[in-house]
This record gives sequence, structure tokens and C-alpha cells, in this order.
Amino acid sequence: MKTDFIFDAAQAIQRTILANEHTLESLDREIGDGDHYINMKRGATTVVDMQAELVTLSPEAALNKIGLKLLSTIGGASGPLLASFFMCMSKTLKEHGDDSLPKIAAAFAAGVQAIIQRGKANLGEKTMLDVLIPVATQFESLAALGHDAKLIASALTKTAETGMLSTQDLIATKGRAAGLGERAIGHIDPGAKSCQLMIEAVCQLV
Amino acid sequence: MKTDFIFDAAQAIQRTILANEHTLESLDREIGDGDHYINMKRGATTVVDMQAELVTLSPEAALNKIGLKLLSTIGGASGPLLASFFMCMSKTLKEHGDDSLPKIAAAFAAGVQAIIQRGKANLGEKTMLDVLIPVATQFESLAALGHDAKLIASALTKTAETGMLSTQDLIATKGRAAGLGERAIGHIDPGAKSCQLMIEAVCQLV
Amino acid sequence: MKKFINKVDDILVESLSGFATAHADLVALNLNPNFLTRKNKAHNKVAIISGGGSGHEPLHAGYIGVGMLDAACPGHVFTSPTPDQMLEAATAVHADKGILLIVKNYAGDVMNFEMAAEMLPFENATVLTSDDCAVINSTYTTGRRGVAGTVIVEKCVGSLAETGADLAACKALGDKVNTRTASIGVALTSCTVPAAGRPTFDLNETDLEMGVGIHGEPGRRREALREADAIVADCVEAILADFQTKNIATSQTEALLLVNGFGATPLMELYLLYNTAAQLFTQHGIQIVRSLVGNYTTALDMAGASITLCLLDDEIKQHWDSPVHTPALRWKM
Amino acid sequence: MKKFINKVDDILVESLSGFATAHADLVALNLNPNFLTRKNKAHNKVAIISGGGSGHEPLHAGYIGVGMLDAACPGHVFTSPTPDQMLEAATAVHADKGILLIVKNYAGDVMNFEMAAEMLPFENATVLTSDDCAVINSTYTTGRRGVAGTVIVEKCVGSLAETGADLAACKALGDKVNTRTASIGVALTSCTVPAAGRPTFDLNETDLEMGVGIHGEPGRRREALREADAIVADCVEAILADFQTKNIATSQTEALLLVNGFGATPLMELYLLYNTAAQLFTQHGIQIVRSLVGNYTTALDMAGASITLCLLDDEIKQHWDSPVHTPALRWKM
Ligand SMILES: Nc1ncnc2c1ncn2[C@@H]1O[C@H](COP(=O)(O)OP(=O)(O)O)[C@@H](O)[C@H]1O
Ligand SMILES: Nc1ncnc2c1ncn2[C@@H]1O[C@H](COP(=O)(O)OP(=O)(O)O)[C@@H](O)[C@H]1O
Ligand SMILES: [Mg+2]
Ligand SMILES: [Mg+2]
Ligand SMILES: [Mg+2]
Ligand SMILES: [Mg+2]
Repeated sequence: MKTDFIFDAAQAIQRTILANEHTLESLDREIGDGDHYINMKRGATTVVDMQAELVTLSPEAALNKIGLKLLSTIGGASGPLLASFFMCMSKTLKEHGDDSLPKIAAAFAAGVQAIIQRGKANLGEKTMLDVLIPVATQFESLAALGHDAKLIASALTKTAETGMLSTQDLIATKGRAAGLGERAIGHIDPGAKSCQLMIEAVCQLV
Repeated sequence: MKTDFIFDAAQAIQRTILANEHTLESLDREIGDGDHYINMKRGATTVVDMQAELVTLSPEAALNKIGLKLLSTIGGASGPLLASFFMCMSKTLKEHGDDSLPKIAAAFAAGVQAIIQRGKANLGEKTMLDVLIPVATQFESLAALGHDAKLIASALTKTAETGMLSTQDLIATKGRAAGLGERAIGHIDPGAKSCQLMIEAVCQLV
Repeated sequence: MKKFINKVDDILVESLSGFATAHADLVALNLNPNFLTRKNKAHNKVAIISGGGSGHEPLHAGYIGVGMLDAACPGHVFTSPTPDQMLEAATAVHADKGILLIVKNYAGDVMNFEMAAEMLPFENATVLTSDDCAVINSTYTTGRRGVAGTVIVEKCVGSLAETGADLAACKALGDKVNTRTASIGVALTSCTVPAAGRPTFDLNETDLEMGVGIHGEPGRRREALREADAIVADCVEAILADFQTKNIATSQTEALLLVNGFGATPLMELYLLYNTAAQLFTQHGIQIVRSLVGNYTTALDMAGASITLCLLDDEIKQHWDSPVHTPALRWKM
Repeated sequence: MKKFINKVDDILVESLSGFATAHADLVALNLNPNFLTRKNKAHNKVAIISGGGSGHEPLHAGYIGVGMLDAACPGHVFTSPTPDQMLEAATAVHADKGILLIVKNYAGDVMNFEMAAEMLPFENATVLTSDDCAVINSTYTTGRRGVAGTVIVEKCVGSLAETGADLAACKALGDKVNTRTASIGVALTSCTVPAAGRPTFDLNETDLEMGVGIHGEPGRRREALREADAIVADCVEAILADFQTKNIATSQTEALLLVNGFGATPLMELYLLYNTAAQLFTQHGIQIVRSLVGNYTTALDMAGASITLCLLDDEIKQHWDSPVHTPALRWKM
């Protein structure tokens, strides 16, 4: 993995977030407090603005910097979760290297584990994890099977979408929507939607 | 004058106020604070509710009672002004008698004088006085000329209407609309409107 | 109209009852006629009584207590109280040194308090507050409305009365504070009088009313909604122009800056307004040494705010700072 | 959206600056990261730090001062603050007896404060407030939100810390107050997050949201607007049921009743709600001996209110009554 790729990914993420303002804002208005778009935009913009600083760094150092910066920029529930993801992914890459798809997949999965630990949530609780967990699992197994990046990217894009859509029928048991009970049904989780969008945007770069 | 007539007049006034809710409320919303209808309704209803007490009294005693009651019921600008009117009319009737139209006209004019004194306003300041002063003047002169009650009633009804309409083109220099300057132009004064309605209602009883 | 009410006719009494229960340590409520007094009658001082239409809470009942008012007479919503209220309140709180009536300058309030004053069996005087400088095309006080500056007058006069000062001195201080105070308000939305059931005026999404009154009376002009800084700049200019008209020097003076919410404006926005107002006044050589930010003189559920500047002198500052203990203003006790 | 703002992105810093200027005698503002501290650093006590998304003013910065908080960390509007704010605030106010974090129970707040706590180089503990009993179908605290009762927790813990009590004692009192406090809110209108520019939820003219959160989160149910008395009765019932679930006896206990406005509800209506709530609780054998009515934990410009009952014991009562001097809560000093 190259730091350039990370920066391209950041720009692609910013584009998709900005392009989906209405969707993200509406979703968080329906079952949250309406700030998810603003939070994600603030995070994405901050990372893109770090270009000069990032390009001088190794991939894992860049990811760690991004995590730290997001931690002090996003706030809300998504801030510490996404920050934990990047910091843990960085740590794993640093420990095991980043010179193969299986290593990158393992680092991605470690990042998702960090989100699970920080938020104490799991699959089926109507959060971003309903996208991230299946994507991480599939990423690891496809990479282990030696599939090429393009195929993996296209598979993950579909899995992310399926995961995102699955949140529609769930009752939330974590996060701000946890109080809604039945009323949350019929609404897609905003964090699941933004994660799906980000995964899609990054996979298109592959 | 009979106390019965006073009570009938009170009922007629209440009817016309209630029937003109929208007009009175709108006018006071446009250049005042929106409560003139509520104030007048409260006053009229209170007087009508005094029936049992009023019918036992002489006309001048009834008018005084009405004045005192309005003083503690209406509030706002119209309260003390209308109260002063009734109390002063009562006093004048008591002093000079109520057995002829000229005497009643004089008492009415005295009541209007009391309003002038209390409010320190005069003709042309966009208040109820733009109705009351011309009506009082005409009442006295027609009564002095010996015209009959029906003719006087119909003349006063017209004069009240002319006076009321005249407020439309005036700038207010007294009352709540005094701050509006040019912006008051084009709006009829709510107190002028309610006085015109009351005069019309009472004249129709004659 | 969306309000927490039961029957429209009961709103006043129910609200007053809640107020009196919540502050039973400070105030006592009399119904019919309606007035509120200090729980513990003060002695040997000028009794300070204010009142006016309801809907401006915490004005006036919220300012009853040590260091401020002895009694307040609430009228119906936006309708001045009636003389019988003032008479009974005065009888209840009179403490042998006369009665000072603090009255906001509205035709209705002035006349009702005037009639009460004429009937009062006690020595009395009246301070008319007329701090609203929104109204320009009028002689000095006719049509000049009493608004949020009234709180400052009540605080200072209340403090002086507590020292045992006589009626003339209390009136003189009240008049002085009023003269040295100027206010102007801006509405973003209308208020809705409960009994009327709909907004007093129509203001579309892109307009504001500059110079609005606390009953929703129209102000100087209707204009397009602008940046907060531009709105505040106009308010500051109006206030400074007012002092100039009154021939009162503002430069190098100390001042109290009050940013008052009309009822539906969040504190966050009030502090944002304060920020700009303080900067602008400072640029004009005024030293803001005292501040008050919050809902102190409201207009029911109106979104909007007013800016008030009171030019201090040692006497006013001393009486502003002195201890006060009321439901809505409390310090040093 | 009609608000007093300049640029949407500047609203927080401009408002904080106004707040810090208006209360320069009490608080100091640090920008970037954003936090506020007491003007005069306290010594030899547990430092009490709270924080959360902005838009709930006066929570939390309005409660900085003697007898309450040492510092507050404001996030963006309705977005929890970030750990760097808490870290720097803690470094500024740490006074050798550890740090107590008071955190409203929202996933975002909990996680950000948790990360800060893990990084803090000082002994620390956290009190999570979760007084909102609107949410029924959930395990005890997951999804139970911290709302207006947080003010009572901050007041009592702040008072205890002032006595020199240790961290464990402060945490224990905070937890106890939280357990003995239950709240529920009702919205008549939505709030509008400035950056979003339109209402968070749609509520038509004839509906209300029962159990709404202070960020406009949906509550128990959407239902038809009713008489205030009927609304209050449902709130009182929810609060009493909550104490029953928690196995805390309410009958014959003394209590503090807080009727809190969400930002756009006039004081007149809040006192009307108070009136009914106090009557109903009294009928249930609860003695309302302390009261607070006003805008203490708001939701920007939402019209609505919450009712909070805190069951007192001698310790809680003593710490509620003790002197406090902050921008938004002040007595006996
Ligand atoms: N405990 C958790 N674990 C994983 N994801 C969570 C958790 N809590 C919240 N989220 C995610 O965060 C999203 C909300 O993020 P955001 O709106 O930025 O923060 P906030 O809820 O604080 O306003 C939710 O849609 C959900 O996907
Ligand atoms: N000084 C005055 N002299 C005569 N009439 C007045 C005076 N001031 C006000 N009015 C009348 O009172 C009317 C307003 O009455 P109302 O709405 O009941 O009281 P308020 O203005 O106190 O709300 C005005 O329309 C005007 O006709
Ligand atoms: Mg959110
Ligand atoms: Mg009126
Ligand atoms: Mg009125
Ligand atoms: Mg949020």
C-alpha cells in the first residue's frame, strides 16, 4: 500500500460524503440528532486538508495521524469509533507489514475489532458494524483465497451495500437510536450508510 | 332614560363586539398588540353578567356601576377611558337629570370630555376620539334643535362611521400606534372601530 | 398555536399559582384582584410596586424580593392591570414611607396606574420607563415604550429603597436610570397571544422587524434578515444616536450591557449577539463593566432579542451591584 | 431557519466568546481546543469537569464556578466534544485530588470521555447521568439519556467537592443523585441545528412528541396535542413508574421539582406546567420542598419542556442548598 493511495481514498471519501449530504443528514434526522453528515464532512475535509503532512509519511504513520486527527475533529459517536479504526489499523500494519492483500485485510479487520471494543456493539445492533463486520470478514477470506484486488473490491462494495440495507429492518440497541424501539424500523442507520459510501468510494479506486 | 334601555344597550354592544371578533382583532394586530377584541369582549360580557344587579338601580347609578366595573375589568388603554366615560356620564346625569334628549346628549359629551382628559388626546390623533368627539358634538346640536330620537340615532350612526373611517388616513400620535409613524396609515384604529360598532348597535335600539 | 395550556382563560391564574408555589419562600399571591407581594413584608421603606400586562415574564413578579420590588400587579396577557390591583397591592405593602410606582410607558399602563395613583390614600410617585429608542418620529416620551431597561430601573430603585431613602430620592434615581438607558429590539418571529390563537403579525422567513415592541408592535422598519453582526451594528447605532439626541455623553463612560431574549431565542444566539455588541460599544469608547444576558423581559414566544445599554455612574453601579434576592435576579444573598 | 448568526461555522466560537466576555469575572475561555475553566483556579479539591455537545446552554459552561464545575468542554452543536478538549481542560484545572468527569449517557459522549479518561495522567472517575425515563424498552442504562437532571448532579457533586471530599465520595454522590432523579421531556416543535438549516424532525400543528430527547431524538410516541394537565399527568406517571422500576420509594419523601424549558417555551407556560406537576406529585405523597423553573438544559430553539423529579435526602438537600456562584445558577454568594 502507498500513502498516495490513502490520500486518494481520502479525497474519494470526501467527494462521496459531500455528494450524499441530503441522504446522510436525513437518515440521522430520522433516528438520531441530525449531525452525522456534518460530522463526517468535518472529518473528511480535515483529512484532505492534511495532504502536505500526509504525503511525507509511511502508510501506517499516515493512518495513525489520520486517526489522531479524527479523534480531535469529529466528536460524536462516529469520531472515537473511526479514530479507533484508523489507529488500530495503523498499529497492525506497523506490526505485520503492508506488502500483501491478506495483511491489509487483517489490518482492516483489526480496525473493525477496535470499533467493536470501543463501542461495545456487534452485528445486528443497527450501527456501522452491520456494514463493517461482514466487509472485514469477506475481505480477509477473499484475500486469503488469493483473489485479485479488483474482484475483492467489487465483492466488498456489494457486501457493504447489503449490510447497509440490512439495518433498515433492525431495532437499534446501541447508539442514539437505541431508545426508539420499533420506531427505528424502516430507517437505515446513518453510520452504516456513510461506511457503505466510503467503502464503495475506496473500492472504486482499486 | 330607563335602566332597561341601558341593559338592552349592553346586550346589543356585546352582540356586535362578538360578531366583529375578526375585524377588531385584526385591526389591533396591525397597529397595536392584538388584544382589543379580547378586552372589549371581557368588558361587554362583564356588564351583561351584571343584569341582576343593574336592573335594581337608577340609570345614573347603573352607569356608575358599569364604569367602576369596567375600570377593574378591561385594563389596557380602553379600560380607564371607557370607565371614565361611564362614570362621568353618570355624574352629569345625576347632577342635571336624564329626562330629555339634550340632557342625555350633554351627559354623553361630558363622558367624552372625561376620555379627553384621561387620555390627553384629541381629534385627529387616530383614536376612539375621532369617532366620539364628532358624535358628541352632533348629538348635542341635534338634540338642541329638538330632533326626534330616531333621526338623531340615524345621524349619529353615520357620523360614527365617518369618524371611524377617517382614522384610516391618520398618523397616530397617542396610544400604542404612536410609534409607527407612516406605517399606521392605511389602518383603521381599533378603538375607533369598536366605538363606531357600539354606537351603531345602541342607535339601532332607538 | 402550540402552547402548554389548559383553557385559555385560565392560563394566567394557573401560571401565577405555579410561580407562587415554586417561589413560596419569596412571594405571596393574591387572586381577585391579582397581585403578588414579598412573602415577608418589608418595613420602614418606600414600597416599590410595578406591574403591567402579562407575557413578559419574569417581568415583573420575578423581581419581587429583597433589593427589588415589594409588589407586582400582572394584567391579562399584554393588557395593563387595573387600578384595583394597584390599590390593594399598595395597601398590602405600604410601609410608612410612601409608594413608588414603576410603570412602562404605554397609554394603557400609564392611565391605569394614574387612576390608581389618584385614588391611593398614601403618598406616592411614579417613574415612567421609556427606554425603547426604536421609535424615532415622536416627541420625547409619547410613544416611547418602556422595555427591558425597566429591569435595571427596578433593580436600582429597589436597592436604594432598601437603604431607607425617601420617596423623592427613589423617584429621582429611577428617572435618572431611565434617562441613562436605551434599548432596541429585533424580532425574527411574531409572538402569539393565547386568547387570539394566532401570530400578532406576519413575518416571512426572510424578514425581520427592526425596533419591534415587546407586544409585537411594529418597529422602525421591516427588512431583510441579515448577518447578526449587521443587525447588532444597527442596534448599537440606534442606541448611540439616542444618547446623542438626549445630550448624554457616552465616550469614556462605564456601562451595563443587557442582551435580552424575547422568549424563543436560544442563549447561544444571545451570547453571540452580546459578543458583537460588546465589541462595537467598546470601539465607541464605552467600557462594558457589567453584563446581563438572558430572558429578562420577554414577549411570550417571540423569537428575537433586544439590546440595552445603561450608562453607569457610581450611584447606579452601586445599586446594580447591591444584594438582591428575587425569583429571577439573585446575587450576594 | 431564522437565527441570529453570521457564518454557520463561526456560531460556536462567537457565542463562547460572548459568554466568556459577559462572565469574565467567573470564567476563562480557551480556544482550540475549546474548553472553559473557572477564572480563579480552585485548589486542593477534586476537579469537576463536564461537557457535551453545544446547543443545551446554559449546560455546561453556565455552571462553571464556585460550588459547581471547574471546567466544561463544549462540542459542536449536538456533537460530543473530543478527548483532547477534556485532556487540556483537566490539565488546566487539576488540583491534586483527581478529576471527576460528569458525562451524559450518549454513545458519543461516553466514548469520547472514556478515551480521554484512558489517556488522563491523573486519577479520575466518571459519573454517567441517565435520568431520562422516556426510553422504556431498554436495559437500564443503554439508551437511557442524560438530560436536565444533569444540572442537579453537577450542583450536588460540585458542592461536595468544594468541601475537600475525595474522588470516590464525589463519584458516589453523583451516582446517587443520578439514581434518585428521573426526567421526561415533551416537544411541541422541533429544534433546528444551524449547520443543517432545517428542523430535525417534522411535527405537525396538532401533534406533540412525548419523551423527546434534548437533541430532538424521537421519544416514546407521537401523539395529539392535549391539555397541559393531561400532558403533565403522563409525565408524572412516567417518572413515578421509573422510580418504582428502580425500587426507590417516593411516598413521604422530599423532592426537588425542576421544570425545564427547551429554549423556546415561555416562562409563563413553564410555571403553568410546574403548577400541575407540583399538585400531582403532592397527591402522590411527595413533598416538593425545592424548585427550579426555567431554561437550564435546552435543545436549541425547541419549544417544549421537561419535568425532572429528584428525590432528596439530607445529603442531597444540603448540597443543593449550599452556596453556588456560576453564570446560570447562583445563590447565597
Ligand atoms: N456503540 C456503537 N458502536 C458502533 N457504532 C455506533 C455506536 N454508537 C453509534 N454508532 C454509529 O454512529 C452513528 C452516529 O454517528 P454521529 O451521528 O456522527 O454521532 P452521534 O450519534 O453522537 O450524533 C450511528 O448511526 C451508528 O452507526
Ligand atoms: N390616549 C388615548 N386617548 C384616547 N384613546 C386612546 C388613547 N390611547 C389609546 N386609545 C384607544 O385605545 C385603543 C386600544 O385599546 P386596547 O387595545 O384595548 O388597549 P392597549 O392599547 O393597551 O392594548 C386604541 O385603538 C385607541 O382608540
Ligand atoms: Mg448524530
Ligand atoms: Mg391593544
Ligand atoms: Mg394591550
Ligand atoms: Mg451528535
